[in-house]
Amino acid sequence: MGKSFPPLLPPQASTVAVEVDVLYALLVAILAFFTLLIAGLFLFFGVKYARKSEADRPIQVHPPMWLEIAWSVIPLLICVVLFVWGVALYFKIYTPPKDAITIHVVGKRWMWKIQHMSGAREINELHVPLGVPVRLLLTSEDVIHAFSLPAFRVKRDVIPGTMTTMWFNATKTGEFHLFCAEYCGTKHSEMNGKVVVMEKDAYQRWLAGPNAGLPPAVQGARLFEELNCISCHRNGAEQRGPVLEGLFGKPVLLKGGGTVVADDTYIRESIVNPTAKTVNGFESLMPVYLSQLSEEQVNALLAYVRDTLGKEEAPKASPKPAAGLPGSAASPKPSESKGR
Amino acid sequence: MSTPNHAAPQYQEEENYLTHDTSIQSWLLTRDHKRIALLYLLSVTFFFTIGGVFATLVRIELLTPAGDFLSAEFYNQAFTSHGVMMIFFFLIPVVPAVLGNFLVPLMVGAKDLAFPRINLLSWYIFIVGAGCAVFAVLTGGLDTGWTLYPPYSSAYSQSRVTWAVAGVFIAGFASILTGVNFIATVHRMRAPGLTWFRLPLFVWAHYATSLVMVLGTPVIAITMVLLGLERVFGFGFFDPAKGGDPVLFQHLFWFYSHPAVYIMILPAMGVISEIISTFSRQKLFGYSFVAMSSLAIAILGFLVWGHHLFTTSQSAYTGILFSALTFLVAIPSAIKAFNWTATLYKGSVVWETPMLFAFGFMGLFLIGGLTGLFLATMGMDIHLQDTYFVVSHFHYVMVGGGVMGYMGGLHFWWPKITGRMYSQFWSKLSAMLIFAGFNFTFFPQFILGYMGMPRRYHSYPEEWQVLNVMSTMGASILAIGYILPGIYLTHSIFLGKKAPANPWGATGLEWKTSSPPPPHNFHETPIVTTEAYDYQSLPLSETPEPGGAR
Amino acid sequence: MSASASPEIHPEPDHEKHHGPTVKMYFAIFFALAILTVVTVLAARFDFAPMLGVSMGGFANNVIALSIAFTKATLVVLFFMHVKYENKLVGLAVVSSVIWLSFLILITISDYLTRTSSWHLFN
Amino acid sequence: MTSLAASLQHHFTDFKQQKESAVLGMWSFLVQEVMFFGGLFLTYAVYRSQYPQAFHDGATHLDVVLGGVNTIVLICSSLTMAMAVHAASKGHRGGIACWLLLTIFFGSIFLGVKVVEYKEKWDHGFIPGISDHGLTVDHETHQARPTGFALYFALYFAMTGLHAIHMIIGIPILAIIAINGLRGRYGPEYYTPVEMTGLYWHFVDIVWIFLFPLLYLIGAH
Ligand code: HEA
Ligand code: HEA
Ligand code: HEC
Ligand code: CUA
Ligand SMILES: [Cu+2]
Repeated sequence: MGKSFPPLLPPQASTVAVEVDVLYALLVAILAFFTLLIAGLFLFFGVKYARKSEADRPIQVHPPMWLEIAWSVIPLLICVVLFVWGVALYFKIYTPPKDAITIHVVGKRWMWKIQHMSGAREINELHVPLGVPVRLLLTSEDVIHAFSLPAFRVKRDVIPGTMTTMWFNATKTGEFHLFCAEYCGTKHSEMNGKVVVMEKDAYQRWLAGPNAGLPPAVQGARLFEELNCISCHRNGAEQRGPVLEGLFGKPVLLKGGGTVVADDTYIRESIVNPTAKTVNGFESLMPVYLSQLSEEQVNALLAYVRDTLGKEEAPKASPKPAAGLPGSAASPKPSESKGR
Repeated sequence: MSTPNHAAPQYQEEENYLTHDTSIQSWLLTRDHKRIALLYLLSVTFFFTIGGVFATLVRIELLTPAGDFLSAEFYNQAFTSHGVMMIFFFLIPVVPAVLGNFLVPLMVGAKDLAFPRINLLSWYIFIVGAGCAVFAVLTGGLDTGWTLYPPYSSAYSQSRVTWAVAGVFIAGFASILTGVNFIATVHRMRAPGLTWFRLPLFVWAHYATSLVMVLGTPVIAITMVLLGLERVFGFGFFDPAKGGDPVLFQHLFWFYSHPAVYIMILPAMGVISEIISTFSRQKLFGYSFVAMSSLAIAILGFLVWGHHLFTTSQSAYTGILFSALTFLVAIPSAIKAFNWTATLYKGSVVWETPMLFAFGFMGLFLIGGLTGLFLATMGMDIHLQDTYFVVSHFHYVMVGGGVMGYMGGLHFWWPKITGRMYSQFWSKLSAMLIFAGFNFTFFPQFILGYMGMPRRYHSYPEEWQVLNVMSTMGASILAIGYILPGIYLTHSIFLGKKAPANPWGATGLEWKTSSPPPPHNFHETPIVTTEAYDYQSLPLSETPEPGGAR
Repeated sequence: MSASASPEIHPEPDHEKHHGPTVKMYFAIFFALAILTVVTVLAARFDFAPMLGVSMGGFANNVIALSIAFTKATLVVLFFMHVKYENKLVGLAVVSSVIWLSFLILITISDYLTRTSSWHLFN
Repeated sequence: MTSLAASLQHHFTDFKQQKESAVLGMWSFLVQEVMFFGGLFLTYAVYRSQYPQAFHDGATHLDVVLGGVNTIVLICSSLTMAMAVHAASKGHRGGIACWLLLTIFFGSIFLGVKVVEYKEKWDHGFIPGISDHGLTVDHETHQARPTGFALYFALYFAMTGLHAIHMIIGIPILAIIAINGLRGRYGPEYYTPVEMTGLYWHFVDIVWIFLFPLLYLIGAH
């Protein structure tokens, strides 16, 4: 791109980009229509009824009710349309499909540390396959950042102490901007890089290339032993913690009432901050790992619990109710699924 | 020219509030709302200049993609200081504390605000708060962004956050006291016969604003207390390591700061209502709709703060609620815009300087408000949040709406405040320069924003240079537009033509007394028998001729 | 209500005093407040869990404690602070402060209680 | 009554207007106070809903008896305050001063008890940022405190501290009003300052009425 006059839209490189742009076009049309209408009328009346002489008297017009109603209701209707459309698009942009592949992203002043499930790592670059939905799990080691990919029209704040998610499905190969969009200190504007969209096989080759490393789930399995998690989460008579096999994605009954789904955010929280939510039928004995684990280690444990243990069957003869719910095939509480 | 001879008795040689005592103490210990308004005018102009200088630095830095003019640290301090000065110490107080202070008692026909001493106290509080903030900004700087988000502000920033937090906390009480004063004055001090629905819309707007000030400002005050405790003693409210949630700060912050944007725009809207009806010599179209829409904005404005949190960890369901309510709060603004325009219909329009500013307000606020709808649309905001699109949106509403309204009001009531007329030519030129320069500065930023340029960026990719250069060029025009009034208005104080009591032939009570008004506003308490903007029954001789009263 | 009615029109102050608060009433309110304080302490010591289950039991304690606190506050506002005898505007101020406080708390809490990032798991 | 006539400020037409303005202004100010404390109540509500266990644990370290006694003490001070206003409305000079002195007395007892309580928290290391060794580990059992425990005490000090500051501001005002009352500045026609101070004092009492169950009683069973 030279220094010629820039285009008006960023590249459309994801499945949602076009949809966002269509809505944008509608909004621009509304903007243009009302601005021209009102500013135009203002000028028109201003000129047409400009005072010509001192004797020029205004003619008092009494506002007709229908007019007041019309110009309240018409904007309201427009707003309803925008609102519904906006909400639908929001859920679309933020709801990852089930078959999405997962990539871990850790924000730290001032870099993005990215790890693929194959173990490949990179910094300030994100390689992704074309046409495959990609889900990013975002955590921060220090302050709030935001992971922004304008070409994909997606962005999400990266907040310390919790895990946020976003996803996209790239439709164009090439390199696109990656920015940190939430102010995070001195080098906020240098906390950027690029996202590289590659054909699937090129991506596979890249994964195996020089950036390759130990898969986080394997790393997590090691940590699980080193940190002695297994002492409490191993199937056996003296087990003190709940069974983690088959836990991922299942509803968990909590002490004091309430259910949560064991998603990434919940499992992450269970590891770093176990006293926040206690599984029903258990004491909160688990040590607080909050300040002892780096975000990468937490991600490794998470990958292990999610991808390795999560795919295993819960053992039949577990001493305490597995994952908190008897017969954990039970569907989530209706009130929670209704929101969709 | 025909001086309106029976407009108000000519108290030419009589004492007015400026001349009756000129000692320094008489200014610093004054309880006269008109003098306090002038104290505010001077201080607020000073802070605007500081903010403007920082804006200039920001725009110069952004001329080139590389971060070469300022260091990254200093750039961050520059936009933060710009935002803090402009919002907390310029735009929030400017219309209420200057024009409102001067005019609300005059418009309701009272001798003063209900609590004159508290009014003076509020100015001192404001100065102490502003002093803390200026101290923070000028020594060691402040680099958190005006939004002061933790954990950056609480645990990471090396700058003078605590001072700035103290400044915002203290200045908040100035705002609260002003609000309390207006509420009591509007309820209890109206002249005989001045019923609610005879009040000028300026008063309605200030009443609505006062409600926001009293109900909202304390929340920012306590938020600053929590942030201060967090930063100084590590209380941990927003510290994830202690189980705190940084997003809670954002809730608390925006619970005030969204309503605060209506503190900035509502009074300006009140100004616009006065100007439009005066210069088209019509009762404002749909008076009661415009009055009620101010209240509606004030109330609904409290329920939408979460639209700043769409991309955080805020629940999507709560987001839906916030989005819906945000659209709802746009409706009263729409009602105002349509009624203002309709007021001109079959009117008798004179394009004096204030009217030019009013037109500028209409054009720019519309664009600002309508781009607010882009941001309120949840799916759209994901892409736009924290980009230059937002920066552009809020400059359109705040500078294009708020500052334009203020400039219009200042030019409208300048003859009343100082007793002098200013230059017709230069003021019109300034209005047009501001309008043109403004669009030139900020329109390119919408495009930049949609292209994805994040805000608070010291350096940026090369392909965005063209638009940034345009923006900086526009900003220089804008700066000239703002410096001009400083010159010709100052000039007018000393050398301007003496203003008659009612130079524009307007109807409000403030025009029934001399220019400048006597110390106690009215020689006898006015009695009101007509509705506001009753131009039909105004004698013809009070109608200004085209070209004004000079 | 609108200000500066001509000075002659004084609403007779005696008229107000007839319905105004009396010393007896002040002491009655005082005792009511003291008793409610004792009641709230006792209620808090009572464990509803065996009757209502763990979660509802804790909930019941909260509801009782807050209802008593609201009752006490209402008594103070109405009688000690004379809102019962003031004009409606003051009452409006009191009510609106409660409403605005609930805006702040209820909407924000609704966020915390409905946060989830896993809609896709419900599909 | 010459002194009373001087109490009518020039910009009001009569005492009624002056008084009504003051009442409305004071109530607007109290609304402001409600929202000010409201931010704290919100923070409390959020973290209590997140960490119920930790809040329960935290509350067991408060002394319900001291808190309860203080509640009663504050209610007494509210009663005496109401009596002072009543005395003013009847024009009893001595009554105003006596009741106000009693109010100051109860207020001081309250603050004294608070000092005792704070001292104890200091010894246990429950003061964030100042003496906080007890906030991370339980020294008796050497167990780590649950997440949110520190937030409970942060809130305890922020809430009771701000409440105490309001009382500390109130007491000198009460003293000034008492002296003015003795000097005969107030009478049945004009006792607005007494009334306004009363409103403030009652408001501070109301804040405590909520703080007491929220902070002290959640660990009671
Ligand atoms: C004076 C200040 C002011 C005003 C009045 C407004 C008014 C509005 N604002 Fe704005 N806003 C700000 C100042 C202001 N804003 C600031 C400072 C920020 C950023 C802060 C920061 O992050 O630093 C911001 C950010 C901001 C965001 C968050 C963006 C983000 O960070 O992602 C949103 C989202 O909803 C928003 C929406 C709106 C809406 C819907 C209105 C509405 O009230 C506008 C209503 C007006 C109209 C709609 C125009 C008139 C009507 C018509 C012409 C009729 C036709 C109408 C319809 C079809 C409905 N604003
Ligand atoms: C009332 C509010 C207000 C006003 C009036 C302005 C006015 C202006 N603003 Fe600002 N702005 C904000 C509120 C405001 N701004 C806020 C809240 C932010 C966000 C901060 C943050 O992110 O934390 C922001 C951020 C902001 C940015 C984004 C920075 C970034 O994100 O990196 C930019 C960039 O162009 C900018 C530009 C300008 C310009 C060119 C003006 C012009 O209109 C100013 C023109 C005025 C003058 C130039 C002064 C007049 C001149 C004199 C009095 C003489 C002395 C001056 C000279 C000799 C040059 N502003
Ligand atoms: C001292 C014993 C102990 C150790 C060591 C321990 N846990 Fe736990 N864990 C528990 C108990 C007890 C629970 C259930 C109570 C709760 O939720 O706090 C639990 C809950 C969990 C859960 C949530 C399970 C569910 O069903 O919802 C996860 C995930 C988990 N632990 C992972 C880990 C990991 C990873 C480690 C090592 C880094 C670990 N645990 C170490 C005792 C332990
Ligand atoms: Cu990281 Cu900005
Ligand atoms: Cu907003």
